[in-house]
Amino acid sequence: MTSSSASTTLSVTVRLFAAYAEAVGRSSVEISLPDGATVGELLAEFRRRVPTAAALPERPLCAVNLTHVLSSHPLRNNDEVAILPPLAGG
Amino acid sequence: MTSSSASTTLSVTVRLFAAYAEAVGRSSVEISLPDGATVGELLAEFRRRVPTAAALPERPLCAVNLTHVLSSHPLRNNDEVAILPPLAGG
Amino acid sequence: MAYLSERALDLSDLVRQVQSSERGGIASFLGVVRAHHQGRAVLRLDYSAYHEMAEAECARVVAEAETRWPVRVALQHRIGTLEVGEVAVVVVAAGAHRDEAFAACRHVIEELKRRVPIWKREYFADGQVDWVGAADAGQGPA
Amino acid sequence: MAYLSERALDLSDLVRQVQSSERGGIASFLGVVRAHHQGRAVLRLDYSAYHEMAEAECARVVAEAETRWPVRVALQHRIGTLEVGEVAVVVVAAGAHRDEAFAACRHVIEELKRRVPIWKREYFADGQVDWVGAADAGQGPA
Repeated sequence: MTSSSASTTLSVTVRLFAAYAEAVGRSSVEISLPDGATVGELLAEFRRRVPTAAALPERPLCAVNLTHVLSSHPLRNNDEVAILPPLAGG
Repeated sequence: MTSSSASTTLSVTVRLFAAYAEAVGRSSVEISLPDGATVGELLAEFRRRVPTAAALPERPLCAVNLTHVLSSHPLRNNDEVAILPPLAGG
Repeated sequence: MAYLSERALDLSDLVRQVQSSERGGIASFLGVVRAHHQGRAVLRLDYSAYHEMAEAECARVVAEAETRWPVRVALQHRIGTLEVGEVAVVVVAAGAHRDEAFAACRHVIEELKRRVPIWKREYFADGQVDWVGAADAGQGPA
Repeated sequence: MAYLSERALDLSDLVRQVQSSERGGIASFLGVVRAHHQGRAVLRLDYSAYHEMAEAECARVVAEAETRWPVRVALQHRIGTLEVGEVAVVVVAAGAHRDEAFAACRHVIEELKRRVPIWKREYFADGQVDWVGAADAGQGPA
């Protein structure tokens, strides 16, 4: 059976790196969301919960479970979501 | 004053390498030519003088004094003319 | 072998990993820390990474190149503090012929820059310390 | 330094010749003796050259690349007997950025193959010995 999106929740770990970890003052934050939430919805919730997240760009690069994703990507319980500063390898 | 091309001669050294030195059985031959002769004319004269040169292709790659040239290139006295097999460096 | 390394990179080591008597062409690329960035004198760099993802993404980039071209690819990126003139990244691609070796080598360095979560902090001679690319806000998921 | 060498080539040596803190991108190419040529098993190769012209032509190829792109180029070709798997040629091009390094490196290996008077004799496992390219008669001055 399927539940309505409001009746269940999922919990994800948000990880921050490099310039973003410095700007936000955190490297990891646990966030709970309604079931079926997307990465874009997580970013909005993250900004509500963590005031220093205002320093992040509107649409940062994101990864879920070590893979790049779009903001429409749906989240699952226990996902690791990374908010990535502009890449500068090489 | 200019001389007629038949009245003076120039002498060049023809060098052969790799497969061509083996085919002709020589690695160096001195050839005298009328003044103003070209590389193409040298090749014709070389074939008349050296019967084994018949093994060479009609239009081999040639160099004069360490530089690639066309068969129309005019020769000077003491030039070093190289007849080059297909290059295979690298 | 790990794609990220805290020790000095050795081009010959990576060449040996992919060199064989069936691979006649080996193309490689070294990225070196430059003394200047946008006109300012650089003293050194700090490279950091999202390690688990960087390893996974490097593996994907290498696997994709090895699928797209008949090559073997070796790749390493240095992490930690690098002095000016030191090697930050090495890519080696070996194939039967040079076309595929050059194409794969170029592809891997482009994809690494585009996809692998590595960051660098530049220490300038004037005392300033900047995250490279941090001023750009444009990039992100569509 | 001479462009032709009778000793084993060392990629790192050539990289050192062109590496600097102003050159952030170093592209290189190694040509390796393959175990097979047109389906036949190769035992070893003999490279020979018109030495004086090969040196002069290598110098011209390098100078042209360094004029066309903002790079420094190192180049060496081995002469003599090479076993399968050994390195026959090394090209290294170092520039501020990778575009010019890759372009110059590729250009130099193509021009070397096209212009530098070097020949190879292949010793096959079946006992045959062939001059590579000797069967082609087409090329020559127009």
